Amino acid sequence: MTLTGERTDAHPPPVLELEHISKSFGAVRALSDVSMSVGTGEVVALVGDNGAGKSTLIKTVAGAHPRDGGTMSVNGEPVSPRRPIDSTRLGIATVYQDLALCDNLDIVANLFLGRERNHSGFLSALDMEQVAVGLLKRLSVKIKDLRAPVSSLSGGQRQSVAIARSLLGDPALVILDEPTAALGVEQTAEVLQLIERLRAEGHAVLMVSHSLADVFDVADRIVCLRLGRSVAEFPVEGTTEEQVVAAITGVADSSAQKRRTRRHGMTREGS
Amino acid sequence: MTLTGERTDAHPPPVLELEHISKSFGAVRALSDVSMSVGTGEVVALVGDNGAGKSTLIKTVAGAHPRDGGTMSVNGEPVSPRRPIDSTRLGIATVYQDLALCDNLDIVANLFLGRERNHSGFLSALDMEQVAVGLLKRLSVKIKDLRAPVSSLSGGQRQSVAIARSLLGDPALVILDEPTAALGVEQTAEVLQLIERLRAEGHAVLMVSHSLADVFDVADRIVCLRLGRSVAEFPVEGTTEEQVVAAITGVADSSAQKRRTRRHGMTREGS
Amino acid sequence: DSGSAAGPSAEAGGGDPIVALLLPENQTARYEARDKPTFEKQLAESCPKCQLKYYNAAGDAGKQLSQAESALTEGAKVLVIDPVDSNAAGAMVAAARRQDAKVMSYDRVIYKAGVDYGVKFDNVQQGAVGMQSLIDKLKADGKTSGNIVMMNGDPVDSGAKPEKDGAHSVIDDSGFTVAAEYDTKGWSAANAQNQMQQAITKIGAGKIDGVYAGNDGMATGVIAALKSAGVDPMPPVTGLDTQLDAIQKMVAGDLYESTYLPVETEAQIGAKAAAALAMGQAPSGDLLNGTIDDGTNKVPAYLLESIAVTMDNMKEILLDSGYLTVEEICTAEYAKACAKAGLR
Amino acid sequence: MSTATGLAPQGTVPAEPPQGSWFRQPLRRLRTGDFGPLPVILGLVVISLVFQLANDRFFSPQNIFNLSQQIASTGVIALGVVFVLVIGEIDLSAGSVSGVTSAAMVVLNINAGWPPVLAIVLAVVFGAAIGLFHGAVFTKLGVPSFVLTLGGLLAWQGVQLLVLGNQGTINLPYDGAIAALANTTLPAWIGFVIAVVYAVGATATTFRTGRRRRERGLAVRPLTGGLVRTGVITVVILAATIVFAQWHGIPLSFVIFVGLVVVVDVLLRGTTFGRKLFAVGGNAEAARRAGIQVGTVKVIAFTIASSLAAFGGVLAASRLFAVNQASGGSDILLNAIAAAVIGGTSLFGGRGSAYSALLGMLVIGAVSNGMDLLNQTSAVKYIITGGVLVAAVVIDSLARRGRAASGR
Amino acid sequence: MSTATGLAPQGTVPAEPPQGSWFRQPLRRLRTGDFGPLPVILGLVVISLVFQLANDRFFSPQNIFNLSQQIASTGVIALGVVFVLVIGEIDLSAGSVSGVTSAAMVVLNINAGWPPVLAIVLAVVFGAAIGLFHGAVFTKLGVPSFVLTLGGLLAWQGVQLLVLGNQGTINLPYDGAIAALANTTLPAWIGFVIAVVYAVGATATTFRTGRRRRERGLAVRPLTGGLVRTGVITVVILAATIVFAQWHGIPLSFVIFVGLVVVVDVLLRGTTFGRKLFAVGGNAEAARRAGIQVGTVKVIAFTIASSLAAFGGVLAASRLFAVNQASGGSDILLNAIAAAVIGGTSLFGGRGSAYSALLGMLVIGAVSNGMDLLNQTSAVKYIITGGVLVAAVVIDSLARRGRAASGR
Ligand SMILES: Nc1ncnc2c1ncn2[C@@H]1O[C@H](COP(=O)(O)OP(=O)(O)OP(=O)(O)O)[C@@H](O)[C@H]1O
Ligand SMILES: Nc1ncnc2c1ncn2[C@@H]1O[C@H](COP(=O)(O)OP(=O)(O)OP(=O)(O)O)[C@@H](O)[C@H]1O
Ligand SMILES: [Mg+2]
Ligand SMILES: [Mg+2]
Repeated sequence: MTLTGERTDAHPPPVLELEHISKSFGAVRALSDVSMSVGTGEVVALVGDNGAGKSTLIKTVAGAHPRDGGTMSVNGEPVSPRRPIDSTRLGIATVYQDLALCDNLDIVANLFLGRERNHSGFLSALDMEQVAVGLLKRLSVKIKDLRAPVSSLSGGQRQSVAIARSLLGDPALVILDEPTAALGVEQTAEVLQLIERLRAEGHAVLMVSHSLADVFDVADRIVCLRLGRSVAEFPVEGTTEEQVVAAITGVADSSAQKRRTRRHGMTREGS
Repeated sequence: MTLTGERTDAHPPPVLELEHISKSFGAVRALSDVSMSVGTGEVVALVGDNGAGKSTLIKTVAGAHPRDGGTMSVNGEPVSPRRPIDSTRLGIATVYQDLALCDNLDIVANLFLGRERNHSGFLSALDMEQVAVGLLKRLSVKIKDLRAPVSSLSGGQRQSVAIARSLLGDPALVILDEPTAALGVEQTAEVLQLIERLRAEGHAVLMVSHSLADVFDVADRIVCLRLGRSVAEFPVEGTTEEQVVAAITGVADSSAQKRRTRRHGMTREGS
Repeated sequence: DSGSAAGPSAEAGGGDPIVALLLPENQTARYEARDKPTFEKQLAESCPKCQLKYYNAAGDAGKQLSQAESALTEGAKVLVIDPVDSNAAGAMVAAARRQDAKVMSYDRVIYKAGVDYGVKFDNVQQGAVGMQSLIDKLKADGKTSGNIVMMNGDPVDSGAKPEKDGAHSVIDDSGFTVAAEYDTKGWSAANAQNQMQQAITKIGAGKIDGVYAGNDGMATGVIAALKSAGVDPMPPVTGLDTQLDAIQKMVAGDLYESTYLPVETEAQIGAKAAAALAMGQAPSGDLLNGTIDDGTNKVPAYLLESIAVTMDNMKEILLDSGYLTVEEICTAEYAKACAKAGLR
Repeated sequence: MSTATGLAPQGTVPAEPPQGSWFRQPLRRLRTGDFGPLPVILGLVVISLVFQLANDRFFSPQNIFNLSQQIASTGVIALGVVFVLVIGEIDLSAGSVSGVTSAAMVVLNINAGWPPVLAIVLAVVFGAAIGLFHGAVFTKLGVPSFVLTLGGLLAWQGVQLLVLGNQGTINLPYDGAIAALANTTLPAWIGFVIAVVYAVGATATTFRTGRRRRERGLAVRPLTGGLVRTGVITVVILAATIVFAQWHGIPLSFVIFVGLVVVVDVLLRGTTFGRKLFAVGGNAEAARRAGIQVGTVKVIAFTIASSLAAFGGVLAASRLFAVNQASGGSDILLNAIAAAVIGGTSLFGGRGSAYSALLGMLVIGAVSNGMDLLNQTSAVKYIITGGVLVAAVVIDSLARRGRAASGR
Repeated sequence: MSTATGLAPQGTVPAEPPQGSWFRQPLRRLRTGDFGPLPVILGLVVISLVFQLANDRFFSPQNIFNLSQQIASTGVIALGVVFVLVIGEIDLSAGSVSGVTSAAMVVLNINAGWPPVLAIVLAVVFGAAIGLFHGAVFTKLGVPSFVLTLGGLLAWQGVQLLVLGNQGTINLPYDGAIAALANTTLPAWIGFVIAVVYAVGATATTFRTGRRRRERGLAVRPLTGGLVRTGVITVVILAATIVFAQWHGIPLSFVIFVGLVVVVDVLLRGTTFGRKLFAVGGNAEAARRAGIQVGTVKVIAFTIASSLAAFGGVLAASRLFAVNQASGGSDILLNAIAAAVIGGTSLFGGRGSAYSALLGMLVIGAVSNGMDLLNQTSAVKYIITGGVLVAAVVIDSLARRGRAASGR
């Protein structure tokens, strides 16, 4: 792990602070009383079982759907984003799990959707294409034709486009919902590197992932949701994967744990 | 790893044999001259970079789109599935990377789509619900309301439904395109266990994955695609992750490799 | 605010007799601009306690049947029906009979239903009048043969066919040729304009000697097409309905003839007869001048003649009767033409 | 570093309270914003009350009788339209098809002297053939259904003119078998029998399903929802029967329409074919990958739609005792599509129900019928009709938006 | 175990041959099945040739002149419809709006004596207000656009009847400013100037873009495609000019229509707003998450659509020298929507172009014009029109299917 000590004793309020957030879909209580925070220059991983409410939490932060209760503050200011653009204006950039791309538009158009470059009202196609080329290269995505509609892209290529989108502004907080799920080894490495670079530049990062390897690789802190509640929080340093798995599943001898033990022959400590 | 030795010297032809498969989308040559095979009771992993053509290969086998050239044989018989139902009839069950669920239908309806149980022409809702409950429990998916439309499911829940679908018939070959990408640790473990169970029951499995850990965990053989060509094939036994990564990226010192080295501090051997 | 939109609501049975006026369509101005108000006024005069319910079927026979049912639900004593489809109107009569309501056919015949009374123009004559006037004009100009373009009404409208037959009865052995003939969807002026342009293209602008149009709206389209094609002088064009805009065109010299239907007379006679029927009497005296053969019955009726109106007789027929005034016709746009025509 | 809170207390976090108690299920559905057809029914009730206030004849038995007769033919056409909308296509030819097939029917029956029943059957078969043709062209050549059926709209109207020939209108005898379809009334006891049979059957099914769920260890759903629904529907059937009995009786054409709605509902929700229709409309590619023959399903949907359009045309002819050159024209097409949409069937496919045709048609019929009672000129009538149509679906739209906000 | 083949020879696998050579780009587009509007143009050419064979006046300068005048007003309405279709909605009120606004215009101009230009402007503003109202109701109350604009279709027709009053028809003077819109012709030199300006401008842009791409290190695309297109369009403009010159000149209304098509094309493809329209139509939720104010975009789309409908109504009034109660009715709505769809705009949103209105309108206009030249009975006319409409899009559909098979 990189050293993170000098960041935690900073005085400014956390970039994002959530307290007692709740959210229901009709009768389904997706979140109840979830609290957490993300500080400047900190990478927080949000983990949890399928259906634990991670994506729901992220969507309430991003304003994709409003929360039912609880408070959210950005840099100490209480806010209530009701539309995605509200959160964008607060400096939050979000990569959603379901990517949310417009299949009928080409790659460049998707990248710049909602923040097109223009010259006295007309789109500057070349400017945008040039930026796009650079961005995608940085994520080591190989796409031959930037004018192809995103519907023709492979799963990983789509995910890369969505991630690239989030880097266009200069967001204070980047939220990534399972960013590396569909990515190849090379692209995954680039994204992890990117996350570290974001942290180094003082951005805050909140990332959801099922890959504990990735989480232990880049995160500073791990927040664990189970059945819509925040059940545990760990610093990466000094925590084992087993502890996290136990918090995720809620039992000590899950199949995952058994399989993990059988696979590795031993438990592995966080570095 | 489980022992797999007794299966490779069986005489019957492989369940699936592909030779010189090619496929273009207009000017984009997604596959050129790909050959591979999957035998009975064998788990073959298909790996490759984003956009390497893995999903395209799987779709040609599944009949989702016809191949342009090359031959495909199932149990020694040359076949050319032109529609998905052709491949289903050949005993091939496929889980697509983009899941292909009908968002407007509920979970049970999606599970049984195309093979509904009925009683003298009318749907047997209870029969289907009962089977569905069992199936989903087997994959350790927690979904409260089986009558909810799949559009309300979390990413991982959707993926679990898609995987459950493929187990409904009694397929000779199960094809899984990144089955664990969105799954939590527990569900991933269940799916890996399921794959091993399928192998033990004599089914053949072809699986695409970016997670080398999973691949090394359950696969017998690894086939690697790069830029639409099959560039390498490894038995899992005696192969290192580094070798596979090098085959995927085509270079020996990719960022992935550097990261991997830094993370583990050393290379890890396949078990 | 109950009943505010419905007017004074009549009690079933005992109240004032209800007369229902069912008109066929609303794309031609005459029905709501002339028939309905005149009928309403006359009915109020002839039968002060009668109550009028007004319906317009917007060209749909099925809808008209529904409206007849509504009227009967309201307890109508008399249905005054201008049928969308003369042949298919029997169902309405049958429904009225079930409730002992009287039925009058208004403006168009209701075939084979034995209604109680009828007032109408002769539809076949309507078409013949316009065409005859056109042929007479051409003969007066010294022509004995030439190309005529016919712009008929919508074939799905049952009113269109008798009119077309009437026009054909005149032209077919007149020596003139029907060089192009169109059935116009929806009686639409815009469609007539397109068709006329094509006729001009087909026949040649100079070779059209006259145009017969089934109503003033289509005549508007015909004249627009001729104007745009730069045809000068304009061949004689005929219309029907003597709409204000058509008379203005006539004054300006663009329209030769428009067939006048004394609708006001028709509406007055209709209203008087309806009043009689509502009070349980049979129309008699000056409300009868003939019978209509509806195919199976002889229906007591008043038959009206339609009249060809041209600049020659426009003043006496339209102005002297008070149907139109000079002020209405001679708006700023038409002031010059009016002066030239001697209208003041 | 922030403090490590470690593992929080274990044990399973309590889920939602169990759903077994008798009042929860319906309540839960309402809370989730899944009101089903309730908002449209509410809209219908509001409109009807307003019309009744404006003219107290609106709720008279005679008017209810008229209304049910008036909506039957277009309602059957709307029912066909539902099939096409559910698969995500559109059928602009429905009106023309109803016209041309009913024209064929009268020509066969009156001009050629064929027996009425045979003529009716042949008209429906003719409709099916047209739908099959449309479906085949649609799937083989891939012409968008809008353009294809627009072509059909025109072409079949032309054929209708040809079939009717110079006569233009052909009348049907008032006492013939064809006219009987729309003009027969059934005695009230039939309505009571239907109500009782329905009530007993539905209640038995509810209990049997509940028992079988328990036997199989499936989540037991409260029976209240089903029982309440059964009760309400039974009351509606009884009330309608009583109202009809005060006039001439129960109109056969309306019974046929409602019967077809029930049959189509079973077809859509209870059979494999219905499932396939929704799958194709929801996600054609997913349906294809699930082994559904998307093309065949679409062809069948078009065929059923045109068959129902043909039968709707037969009913219209029966009611009017005639077929003319305008039959199937005018607002019929727009009303049929609007009925399905107002009733809750999506224009974009994958969502809809047989009942949407019934409910939507009731709304459209009530508005048109009520407007006729208002005695206004065309201008005012058009304006109010337009406004009321929109108003009728506002409640439904607001409910749906509520549902969207709650995430469904 | 199977044999370990280990690493295959390394080195980069050769990608597709570079795309720099001058003939590859257009060829590549054709190979991918991305024919753009070519198939519809082909369909148009085939239809026109058939009509020319049937009546050799079809290609006469006079008829081409007529055709271009005939399509202008409905074409402008179709252009508005494109906006609504692109966002995945529908506007059934377009015809009525064109009628009511043109009625308002003549009443202001003739009855109230306002200057013609002001009357025209106010008519368009009235249209915009109607669209704004529709859009606001649509986004605030969430009534499906089909039902909402169906209500509009009826209500505005009612208002039109009110506005026209008892007269029913109001004439426009033949030599007034309003009539001039549709009846003025421009001299041929203007056509030549347009052709030259276009050719020079387009060629310069093509080269400049190529140069700037090179400067910025972007993949250099061959210039051939652009140059060939410029050449073809220039030839078409010149040819049209020469043909028109043989009759009265270039019809102003057609020039206005084409001009609007060009403006809308730039708006749709070259501006942020156009981008937003397509995003909303393609995936409204994705658009919303990208910070696009979906509601506002939809309201603007409805506003533009109704404004263009109003202007289309002005052109129709200008051509007819009158407005009557049927103005905006009849087939105008269906023709406008059909034009957009035939031209390649999707009914489901997210796909479409300004040129679809022009091309589709040319197809519909050619069919109707050709049929009127043939002067058949209504029955035959309906049948052939329906068939030809379908035939016109068959080529396009087959091409699209080819594209689907190749995966796009
Ligand atoms: N729109 C919705 N309507 C109804 N229920 C929903 C909706 N979205 C999510 N849910 C439910 O809320 C719960 C939490 O979902 P969420 O997507 O937040 O899970 P998650 O933690 O992101 O899971 P995963 O790891 O599988 O992505 C799930 O039970 C899901 O079914
Ligand atoms: N329908 C399509 N039309 C055009 N190109 C396509 C289409 N589908 C895939 N491609 C292209 O084919 C190539 C291979 O795509 P494929 O989906 O097979 O990749 P993959 O190996 O599955 O990648 P990933 O790991 O990201 O899922 C990609 O370059 C992609 O852009
Ligand atoms: Mg999630
Ligand atoms: Mg893939």
